[in-house]
Amino acid sequence: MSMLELDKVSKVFKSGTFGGSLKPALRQVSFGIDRGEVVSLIGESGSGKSTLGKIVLHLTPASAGKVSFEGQDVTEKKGRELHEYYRHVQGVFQDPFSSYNPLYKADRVFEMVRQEYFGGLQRDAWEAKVETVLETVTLNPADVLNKFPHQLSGGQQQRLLVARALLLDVKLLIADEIISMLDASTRVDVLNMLVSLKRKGLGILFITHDLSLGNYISDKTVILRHGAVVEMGETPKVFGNPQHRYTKSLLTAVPQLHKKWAPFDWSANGSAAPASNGALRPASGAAAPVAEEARETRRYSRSSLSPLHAAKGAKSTPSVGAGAAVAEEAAPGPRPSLMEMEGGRWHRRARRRVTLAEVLAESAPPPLVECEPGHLVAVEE
Amino acid sequence: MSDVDQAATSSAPVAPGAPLTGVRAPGAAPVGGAPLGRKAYSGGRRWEFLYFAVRNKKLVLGLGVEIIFVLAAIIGPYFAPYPPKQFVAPAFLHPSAKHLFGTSYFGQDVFSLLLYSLRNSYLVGFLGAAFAGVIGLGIGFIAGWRGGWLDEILQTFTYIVVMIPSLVLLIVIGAYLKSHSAFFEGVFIGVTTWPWVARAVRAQTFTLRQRDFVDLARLSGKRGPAIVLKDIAPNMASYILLAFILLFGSSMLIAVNYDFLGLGPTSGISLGDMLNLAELWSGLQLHLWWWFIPPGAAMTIMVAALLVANVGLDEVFNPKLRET
Amino acid sequence: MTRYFARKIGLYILAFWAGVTIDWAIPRLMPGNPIEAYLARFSLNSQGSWTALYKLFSKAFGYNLPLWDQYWHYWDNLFHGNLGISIYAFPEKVTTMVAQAAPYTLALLVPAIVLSYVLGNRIGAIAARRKILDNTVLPLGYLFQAMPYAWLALAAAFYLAQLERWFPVQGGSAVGIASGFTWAYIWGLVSHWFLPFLTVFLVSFGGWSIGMRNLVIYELETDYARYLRALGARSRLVRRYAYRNAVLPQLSGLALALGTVIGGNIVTEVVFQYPGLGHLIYIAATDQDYSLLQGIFIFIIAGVLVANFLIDIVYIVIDPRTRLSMQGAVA
Amino acid sequence: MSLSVRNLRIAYRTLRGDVQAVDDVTFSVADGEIMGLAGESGCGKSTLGNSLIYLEGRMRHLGGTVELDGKVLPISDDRAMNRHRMRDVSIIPQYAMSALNPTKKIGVLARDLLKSRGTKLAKVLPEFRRRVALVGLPDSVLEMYPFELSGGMRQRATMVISTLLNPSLLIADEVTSALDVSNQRAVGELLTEFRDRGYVKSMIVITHDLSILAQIADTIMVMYAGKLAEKADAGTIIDRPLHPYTQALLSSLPEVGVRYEEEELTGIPGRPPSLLDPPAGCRFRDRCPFAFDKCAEEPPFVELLPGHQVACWKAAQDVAGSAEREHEEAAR
Repeated sequence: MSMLELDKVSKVFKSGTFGGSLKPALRQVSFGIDRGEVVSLIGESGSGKSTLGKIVLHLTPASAGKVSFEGQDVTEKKGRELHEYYRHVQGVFQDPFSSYNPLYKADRVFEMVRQEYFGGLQRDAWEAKVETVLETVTLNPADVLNKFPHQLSGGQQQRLLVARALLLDVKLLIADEIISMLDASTRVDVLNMLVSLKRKGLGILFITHDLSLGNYISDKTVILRHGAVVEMGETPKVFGNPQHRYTKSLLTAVPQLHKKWAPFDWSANGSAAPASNGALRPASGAAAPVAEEARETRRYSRSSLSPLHAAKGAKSTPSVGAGAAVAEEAAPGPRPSLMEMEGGRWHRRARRRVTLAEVLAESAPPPLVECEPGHLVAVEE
Repeated sequence: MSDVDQAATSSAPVAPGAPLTGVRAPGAAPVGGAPLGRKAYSGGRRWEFLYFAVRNKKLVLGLGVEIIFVLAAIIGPYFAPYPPKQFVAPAFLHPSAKHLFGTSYFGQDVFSLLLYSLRNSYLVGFLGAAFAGVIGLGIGFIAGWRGGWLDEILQTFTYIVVMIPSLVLLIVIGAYLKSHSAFFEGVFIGVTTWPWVARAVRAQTFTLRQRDFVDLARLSGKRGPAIVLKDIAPNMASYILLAFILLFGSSMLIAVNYDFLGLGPTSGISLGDMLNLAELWSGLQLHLWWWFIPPGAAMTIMVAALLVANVGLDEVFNPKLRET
Repeated sequence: MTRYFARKIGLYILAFWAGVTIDWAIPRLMPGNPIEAYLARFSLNSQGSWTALYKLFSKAFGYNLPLWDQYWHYWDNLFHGNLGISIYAFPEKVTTMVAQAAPYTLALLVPAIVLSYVLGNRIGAIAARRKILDNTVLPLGYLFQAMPYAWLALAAAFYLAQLERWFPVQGGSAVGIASGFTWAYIWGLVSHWFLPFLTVFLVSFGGWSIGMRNLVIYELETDYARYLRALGARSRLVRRYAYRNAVLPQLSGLALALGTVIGGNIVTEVVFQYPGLGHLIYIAATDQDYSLLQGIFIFIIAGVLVANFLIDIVYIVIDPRTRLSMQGAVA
Repeated sequence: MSLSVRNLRIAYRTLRGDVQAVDDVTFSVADGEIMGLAGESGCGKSTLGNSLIYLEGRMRHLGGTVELDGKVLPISDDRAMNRHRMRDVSIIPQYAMSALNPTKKIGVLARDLLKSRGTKLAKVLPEFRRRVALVGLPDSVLEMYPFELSGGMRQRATMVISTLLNPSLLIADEVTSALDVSNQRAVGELLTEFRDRGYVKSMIVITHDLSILAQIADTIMVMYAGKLAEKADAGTIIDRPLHPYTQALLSSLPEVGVRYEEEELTGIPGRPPSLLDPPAGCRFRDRCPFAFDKCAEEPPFVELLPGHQVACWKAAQDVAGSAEREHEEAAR
């Protein structure tokens, strides 16, 4: 049993004026985080990764599934219990500017913690505590205290926010894209700071869209796509031996300094794509992401009850590879979706009568199979 | 409510349909000034505002004129040459040194009447603005913060209030009531003019709610009401100030309408009342222009000064409108 | 789109229901009893006849029934186009009186609203980029906007009608000229119409022009305008686009401003004794002609709703976002 | 020589004074070249890029000349510039996702813009459609409103519109920053494809992401605090950077495959100086591990090695030193 345990966590967003249409954002995501462990949650925009962070932080409710922390169910917590929960679980977000109320000085984020959790503490003791945490995040108190947020650099702002979390008896930190808005020159310092915290026993959920950052820092990696886990496991295994076509496509797209983009045929079977003539056709290169995006456009979204079906833009055969081959056998045949059953007129039905349970069942993710110890991959559709 | 409304509130700096139609209310520049957020953080903002405030001609002019009128309303009656409602001189006197604005049909000194009337107009304006402000802020905050079905209900309610023209409603109510007080008038204006404030506040609360600092406050164990008051409302302070000014001006104007129709304070004296009497007692036909021109002119200047000050303030808060 | 309209119409129905219910409830909630108030007009001396009449009228107006039944009857009558009988112009039907007055009001309001909106927007948009206009029209705009309708009406009536005698002071048509399709009659109508129209027009005009000016300035700063300029679009094109987008919030503003304009219109009609609904409702109020009062109230609310509906339709036509997002496509 | 910028100085007016965002910048971009312009936020790279096409209200041209294909670009004259915009020089702005008028169909917007430039849409329509397909947008996109497209699609539509008239120079400002990796790659490849197909002759790609430039740029120019720090071809900048700033920047980049256990990277301590009142001498001095007394003097931006320009005393010393050694060795 891990410290934080996610058990089939799903989230369905209502959209439309009457909340008429339901959109699954997270589909039965399960994994765990231990003390002193960094788990990176990697996904592109719209994959639901930030939603997952918010669910763990109890900022948005899950539609189904269970989040437990140290064996206790988190989803139902409120009032005092939630107050206690935040003593151990904290978050830092993407946009440091937005994390500070521009009207107040930056250290108000400390002050709020003091008011709520350390009301009885003497001033001196509190100040000593603040100094200690600032030291931990390698900030000089004189540089950051009593200043307005805009007087601090992005790196300082983010570190200050981590320090705020450390004031509490924090055991788990949700770091949601915390360095994507920082300049390259300060990014690594914040990453290294997280590493040193992890070494002291902090569990960290590192949410990012940047594979290199996730790779650098994490012990485990979870790859999320359209709200479902496509691949997860120990970081060296996932990055060293990616199994899922999607993971591979992501990896080949990462720009690297010393290696040019390897040709990758997005439309066909990823792993076996031969670098036929080396001349990459950007048109086809562009096609795959477009298919992904098409989901958001009018035409496609109308026919996509679940992104699962929209994602079928590219016809694909299951990936080769030892693990996935096994997976293919285990995979159930494709189930007809509501949309397909209804033919062209699905949306009427979807708008009127589809229930949460139906959407959840409909959007159930493909099962995960173990392709090597400590490395799970989703059966490809 | 509808996407139409949202498109409108989110895309432009205007709270459309402020009772003073089209006056630029405060708008998308909600959050502490610049809509683009980040840029607003550069520089010590409070001092910056003050710096621009004292240099803004419109603000200084508008505020200056308004202060003169407010002072006249407060201390004017102590210096008024004559008691307001009594016969102090023959009727129909032309303006002269003795009677600055002449005398009315009833031999009242129009200038004294005017000085006394300012108070009521300001009082009603203030009451109306205060009530509308409180209701609008309350409903806007609740709808924007809670969202969901409560939001739907409040929005529908807001919509209905918009649909019912308040003057017409007051005429109907007024017909049944024997007497009116300035207080009733102010409250009534307040309870019918809040919707546009509520809409704008709701839209802004909605936007601000999604800012990370709100999440951070929650993670610090703060509860909803505290977050709305300490984190969200202060970020709309400039907007709230501008909205209040607009409400103030529009309340005074609406009050003139009411008073003119004889629905104003029964006992009181107000600018609208002066117009009403002048109209009823053939001031027009008798060419007693000094009876009805001054009160309206005073009201026009009072409201215009507010509007000009409002524009000035807006320029102070929103760098985009500052003249370059 | 269907869903959008269904929702809108639902709102209209709700608003209409609320309006009618308020209309029904006011006399029943107010202190005192409308019949007592009514009977007070007859200055009856004997207690006996008073009681008899009280009973009679209670029955006639249905006040003796349980509230629920009264409410039901009210709707029933409404659906049968029966708004009761006027007391002030007994035994004229309220509907007839409303029907007689309504054209005057519409002739005043519709052109005033439409023209002030169109011209105000145009001028405001030009003022946004011409310093000279910005320094002349705008201050005037603020002034007009700050004017109480009643006062502007009085001033106009005094100066243009009373002193200069360019226009008649009061009424809706020339006295002593038989109604009909004659030049004299039509000229009478127009000349009586002009000043009240001017009053309502000017006040609204100020508001629209100022609003538009600020909106266009805002639009000219947006990303799409920057992009157009960066690619060397003619300034005419940039302005045209900015104007087009600025019209949208102005239009939703129009819907919200209707109530205010109607209020102003009532006051204006009273000043000019223009025989429209505003004047009629004023007479009804001062004469305590309750059924007339309530009839007009319902009619005005219905008018506001219709106007809103029209504005909604225009909005859908000019804003593709509503048009398409309402199809449920863009969540 | 396609673009040649000499001693360009651009100031940015702020409430607290003028910011010298581009300070005495001289460089050139050859025909067919994709030049990457890299640097941290606030280093002036966007201002530089924008100044070549459109000086916004708060930007001021203080001096220097810009020549494109041998003709001087009147960058400080907004009207005179119009003739060159879109035809000779064009831009995919940083805000490309919101650059399209929300209430106009994309085809209509293109038509109106082209009309401003004196061209009929019909003339370029077939080409327009071809390019729309090339960037992976559906043909119907011309009939669609921006809000019907996702951000990435809007950005691509902007790419196509901006390059419709085959400009000689295209400025691509942070076009990959807001994108996910797979879209980043697609857009990056589209940019090179645009060049390869001759839609644009040369290109300046502004970004803070050196690894993207490593993929698509021919040459890379690094800016620091309003000044040029280093320029050379992409391979040289990535593999053999001379400026300490470039070196530090590169060594702070985590790459896929690098894990903290194996190799702990380090960032650059400190912050860039304020451009309101920049310090004299080398602006990187305070953060530079190699700074020495000479650095109090401003280093010139000079060609130290063939095709490799650097503004750094230390680098100049090293290069001179190694040249001397080589010389000595040769002499021996």
